[in-house]
Amino acid sequence: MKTGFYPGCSMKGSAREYSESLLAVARVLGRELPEVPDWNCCGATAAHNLDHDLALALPARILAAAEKKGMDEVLVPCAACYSRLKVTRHELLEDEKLRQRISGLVEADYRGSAKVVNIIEWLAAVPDLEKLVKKPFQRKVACYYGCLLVRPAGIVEFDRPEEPQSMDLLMAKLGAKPIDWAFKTECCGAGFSVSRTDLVAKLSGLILEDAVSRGAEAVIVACPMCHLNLDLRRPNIEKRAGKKYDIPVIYITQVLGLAMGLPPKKLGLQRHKVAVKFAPAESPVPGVSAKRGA
Amino acid sequence: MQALRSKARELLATKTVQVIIGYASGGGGRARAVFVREAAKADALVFDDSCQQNLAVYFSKPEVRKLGKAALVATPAALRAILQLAAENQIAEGELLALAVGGDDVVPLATFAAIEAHVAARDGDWSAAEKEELQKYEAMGLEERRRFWEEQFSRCLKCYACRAACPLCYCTRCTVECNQPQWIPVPAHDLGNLEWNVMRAMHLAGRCVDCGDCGRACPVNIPLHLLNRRLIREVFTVFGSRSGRSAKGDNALSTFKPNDPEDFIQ
Amino acid sequence: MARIGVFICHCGENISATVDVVKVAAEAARIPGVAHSVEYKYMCSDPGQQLVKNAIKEKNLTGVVVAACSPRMHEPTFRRACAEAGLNPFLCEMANIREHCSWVHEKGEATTQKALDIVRTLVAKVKKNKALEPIKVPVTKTALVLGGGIAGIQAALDIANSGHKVILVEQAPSIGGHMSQLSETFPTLDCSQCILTPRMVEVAQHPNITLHSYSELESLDGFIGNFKARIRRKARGLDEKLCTGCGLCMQKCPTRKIPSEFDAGLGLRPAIYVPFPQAVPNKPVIDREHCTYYRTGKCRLCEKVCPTQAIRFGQEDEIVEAEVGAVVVATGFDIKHGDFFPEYGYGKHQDVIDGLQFERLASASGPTLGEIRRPSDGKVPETVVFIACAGSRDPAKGIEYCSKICCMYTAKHAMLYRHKVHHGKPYVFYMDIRAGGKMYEEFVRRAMEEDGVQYVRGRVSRVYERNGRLVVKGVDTLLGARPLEIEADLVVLATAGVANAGAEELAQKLHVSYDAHKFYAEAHPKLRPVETNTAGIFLAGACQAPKDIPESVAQSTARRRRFILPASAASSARAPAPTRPSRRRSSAAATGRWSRPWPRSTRACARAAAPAWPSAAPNRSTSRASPTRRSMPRFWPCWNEVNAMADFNPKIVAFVCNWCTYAGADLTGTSRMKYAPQVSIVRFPCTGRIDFMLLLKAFAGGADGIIVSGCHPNDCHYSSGNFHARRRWVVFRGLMDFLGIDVRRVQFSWVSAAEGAKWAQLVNETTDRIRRLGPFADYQRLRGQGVG
Amino acid sequence: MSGEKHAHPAAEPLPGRVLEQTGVDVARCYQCGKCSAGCPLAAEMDYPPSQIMHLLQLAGEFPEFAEMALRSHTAWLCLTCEICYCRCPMELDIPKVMDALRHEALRKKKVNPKAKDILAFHRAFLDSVKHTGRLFEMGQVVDYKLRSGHFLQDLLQAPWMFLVGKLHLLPERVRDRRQLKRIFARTLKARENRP
Repeated sequence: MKTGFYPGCSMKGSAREYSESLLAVARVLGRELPEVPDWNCCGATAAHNLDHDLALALPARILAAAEKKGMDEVLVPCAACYSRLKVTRHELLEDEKLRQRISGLVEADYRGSAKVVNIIEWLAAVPDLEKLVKKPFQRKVACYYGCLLVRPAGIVEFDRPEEPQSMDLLMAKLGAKPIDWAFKTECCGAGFSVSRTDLVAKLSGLILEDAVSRGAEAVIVACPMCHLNLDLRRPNIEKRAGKKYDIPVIYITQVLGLAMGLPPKKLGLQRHKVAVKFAPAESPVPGVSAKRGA
Repeated sequence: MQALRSKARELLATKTVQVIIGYASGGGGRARAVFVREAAKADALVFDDSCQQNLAVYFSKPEVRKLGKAALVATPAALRAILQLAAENQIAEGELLALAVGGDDVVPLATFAAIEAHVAARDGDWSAAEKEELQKYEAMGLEERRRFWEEQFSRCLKCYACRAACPLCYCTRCTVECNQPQWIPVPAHDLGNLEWNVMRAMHLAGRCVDCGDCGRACPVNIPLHLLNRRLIREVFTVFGSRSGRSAKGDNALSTFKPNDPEDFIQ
Repeated sequence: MARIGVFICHCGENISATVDVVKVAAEAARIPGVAHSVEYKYMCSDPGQQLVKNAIKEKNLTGVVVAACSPRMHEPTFRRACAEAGLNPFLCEMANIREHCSWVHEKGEATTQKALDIVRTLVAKVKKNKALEPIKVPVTKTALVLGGGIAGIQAALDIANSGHKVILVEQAPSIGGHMSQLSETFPTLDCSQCILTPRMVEVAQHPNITLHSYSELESLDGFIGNFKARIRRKARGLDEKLCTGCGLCMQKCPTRKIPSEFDAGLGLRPAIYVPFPQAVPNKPVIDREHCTYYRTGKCRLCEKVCPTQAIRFGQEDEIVEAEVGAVVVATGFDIKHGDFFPEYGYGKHQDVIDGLQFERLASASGPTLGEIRRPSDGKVPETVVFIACAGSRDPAKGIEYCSKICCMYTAKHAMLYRHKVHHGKPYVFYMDIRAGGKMYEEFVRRAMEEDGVQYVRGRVSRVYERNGRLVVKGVDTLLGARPLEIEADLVVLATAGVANAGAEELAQKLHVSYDAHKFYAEAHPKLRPVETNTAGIFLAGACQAPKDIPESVAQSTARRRRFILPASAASSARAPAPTRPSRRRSSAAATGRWSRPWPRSTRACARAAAPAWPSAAPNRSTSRASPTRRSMPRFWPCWNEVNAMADFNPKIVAFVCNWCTYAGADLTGTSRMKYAPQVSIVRFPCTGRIDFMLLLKAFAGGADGIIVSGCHPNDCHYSSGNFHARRRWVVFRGLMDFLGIDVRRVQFSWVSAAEGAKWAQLVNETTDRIRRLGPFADYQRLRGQGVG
Repeated sequence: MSGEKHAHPAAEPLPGRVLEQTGVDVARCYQCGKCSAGCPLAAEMDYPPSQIMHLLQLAGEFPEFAEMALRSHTAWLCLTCEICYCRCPMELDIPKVMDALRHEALRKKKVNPKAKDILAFHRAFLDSVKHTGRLFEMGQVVDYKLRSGHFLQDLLQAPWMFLVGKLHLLPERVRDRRQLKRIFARTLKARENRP
């Protein structure tokens, strides 16, 4: 089984810590994660908003490259990229004519041999993960799946679209206490981070409010976009809500890294807008800027 | 072959079955059916490329049934015939043990589910030669084809060997024997021969398991299996079903879908 | 030797204006076997009928052909006349020379010849006809009623009150069904128990009713009038004869915390229990799964306290055999449970309940004694949201149909809630309000106008819990589809009505058919809605589709009438089936392995390829429609000369179904549309009955072209005959083509009884096409050797 | 009506084009409103999803409704969160319909003016991808600011992001950028230039 790694653009930039923590964890697990050769942007929301063929061609080029390299599966940690790649593979395998047309566009005969895997699937397949836990992450966590990990159910075929459980199970393995909450799969505002910050503030605010009101100490995410909206956009959220939220937003791989006893800095925790610190028993994670806002 | 014989011996010795229906060497390079009832005689069994007959045909015969539980040396077509007979409630679960053969191996299949799985795992399309044979006739013009069949049927003797060889022709009284009214004329002449062969093909439509024994059995070498094969393709392309794949369910022609195609209906 | 009488009618001038009736009568007299041939102005008049009767007696006729109008018009008239004259009525046939000849063709020799051909055809048929007698079936005058809900109770009482024995089988410990769980009933809001319990008691005490509660049907064999039923009486764990129903055992039973089925899981019951206090019979059963003694081998407390020593721990199931004449299936329905609605939190939040649970909350005998209190904390809900169509009309959840009863019971629930919690706020989310029924619309209006129930038009997207309340995310589509959120204390889902879990298994035991949702199928949705396709088995209540109480009761009573008709005679007279299924026994029949309700004596290959008589057919009298088995080769004019190409008039045989195309062709006649006269119509009960061999025989008989036509899909009188025919035609065409026969010579069509114009067009177009193709010389050359 | 359809295949009404592009038959929608009830942005939309579906149902006969759907703000507000599709009882892929509406609006230059910022962002995003093969966040944000005119927005975030290492000043590039240019030329560009 050869697994390729598709980081996507944000993991090279604004979500650098997601990539850092993933690779740190992979090293402990002894898994190699070679990047898909000469990968390009999946096109994200912008491509499918503006052009159907482009929205399929960009992911198809990535998948074709992985295929050519003999990769059996491609790990796509970003939920948004995951969705684009998964949808593309589904549509092209369903429609032979379309597959041929897009293959022509990307100048490769795309066959669909490489599977698209998200971070939860990938981690859930690791045997005896709980045995690697050195410092159980004993916190009440709100597992936030967002939209694109579980929907559309018929295409991603991962977990159930309402009340998914896979991330909660994974968190429980790491010693965390996942809470039962209502906003697991509600939308955070996704691609409007920049263009409609007002809407992001509203939608993400509702998510934080529900998590906080049910006693969560951290929100766990598996998507750079969700992280951007819930963490980097925290000032906008607080401004709109007229109240402060201290709850940190942590990538699933960062929690795993912490549970494995990796140093926080290696996991990129210092790069968060909202300090990853827990009251009262635990001291702030060292190396994290305590200053808020900017 | 040794695997087959030792399995047969074991089955008879342990009284798992009372009879093995298999092939024996029949002289002249041909195989014949044999009914082995004693472990000591299991060495009579052979299996090689000459063993083509669909032995499932014997299972519909009451005198064979009387012998007790049987194990059947089964080619893929015979397995399909068993499933089709089961779907038509002619064989009950547990009445028959199929010994699937192929190469040197013998796989005992005790349940319909096992036979289904075995058949499904080896199911495939027709060979290129088989496709070509059908295409050859389809490529003919209508008139040419009519003349071809007229010539073929003119040789028909109404011996009904095709019927006797067919595992699915198990009715105790065939329409062709009804004379109130006389559906098919008794003497062998062009009209009656055509009617008989049309009727045989139609009554097997959606049921034929494509063993080809009808054509092999014909003493005057009419390629009868082509008629069945043409209808197998029709049933598969139009209704999407293939007989002999499942021990349950209806034949293509004893069921329907409300949205079956009807573009030919005015 | 046949002595056939032919009677040609002028029908005033309707026939004689275009057909030379005198010539037809003269020619008909020369047909072999015709002993008498006359024409008369009005054959259907009294003097005309008298002509027929006299001739039968004077000429000692063995058969009669009346050449006049459509058999759909006067066949009964002339058959009655024949019977009065002592001739078996099934030896009389109508030659339709009006609708199918004189009205649709121009005056001329061809038309007269066609009339003569039609007469010849029918003479040939009558010669082969057999005197048929109504089939007498000795009848066991006992009915088996399966299911003791309101439908089954009503059916049992109705049949029992008309003097027949009834065996009532109910699988639960008590009869009563879902109706006994209801609090009040729409649209009258009268107490369900008050109406139902007297009927339940009546069942228990009725001298004609034998009640087997806590019992199931094991098997059913036989046929109408003569069924043999085996009933499994499950072991109650006590001797019913000794038990007085005092209830001491239930009071003392130490295992008390079992969710009560009757209270839809909201209340608790002991391990030895009656489902509810008014149970009939009022004898408890031991729930072996939960009983301490069965689980651990210790306890037997009930045995110790029982004053009559009725407890029998070792009791085993008992099989009772019974002979019955008819079966009424009234096994009812269920509502959809489980976590099929995760977005509504159904099955997760205790305060998201279904309709039956709300009934128990509202019922005075329920777990809250009729107070509306929510299950989680017993609080009286201030706001209740009712969600209609929770699962119904929802293909994504697998149910596309409307469950029919929910609109009404949801209105009732909202009303009951308001009546009990005056300050409460009820909301109903709905898609459409379906309140068709006497006083139904008024009832819903009352809920809105008098009881202040807020109706919001839109579906709810999600329900989730927040701070002990339920947030309902809905929408009002009437206000620009604005989303709206309601914080509720209780959410009631009108979950879809579905078939019982055991419906499929029972259907297979009974050999009745069912639809994709496992609801039982009626013989005909409009004309025979209470019968199944298996004679003698009837349907009542919601096992057929979700139904409300009035409908179930009305249907049950209707069932009684269907039952009493055959049951009141010593034997039931059934119309003779002219095409008797073959008595020949195939190996399949001999080994008795037909597991499905296929005609038991039909041969296997015929089952696949020959037309299956639609299963309802043996109940019908259609003696005309029987050419296949008995007298096939002479059913249409047998043309002896092959036409020369020059003035080629193609011979076309039309095989049509009796119910649609034959009637459609009649309509062509009554509308006086004209078409080519070369077509000869042969009538069948159904296209499903038209064997491919008949088409070959028609060609062999000299036909140049063939029309096969019947009812449009879904219109089949026998439900699916034409669907089966369609598949055979596909295969037949494939084979014809492969044999080098031009498939354009056989035209298939659907012509309904209303499509007179289409029929004319079909005949004309087909005639033109065949004319272009020329005579079917190739086939007719074969025929030289072969007409048998 | 049908005669016209055959005479001018280009004049196929909007519902037909939507069906062709997405496989979604809008006639199946029975207006239950569940999509609007669950849509996170229904309250911001001019026509919530169920109304868009209804506009499309009538658009074949009433061109003004087709116009309303094409010029709607809704199409651009749709986040493709898929919750409507996930819960639709008729299993209609509404997000796909929204995609089709956006493409149509772009081609016919009927983009709702309120969607200016969203469109500017998308274009800036794809421009970045077109030139470098990957998203260059810094470049894209600058591009977006130029296109939208929101110069001051987020100005204070940038230095912080730079400090924590989230912003790069130079783009990452795909090696085979010519191929990407070809893909863009044959898809987005070709489409936008089509009448």
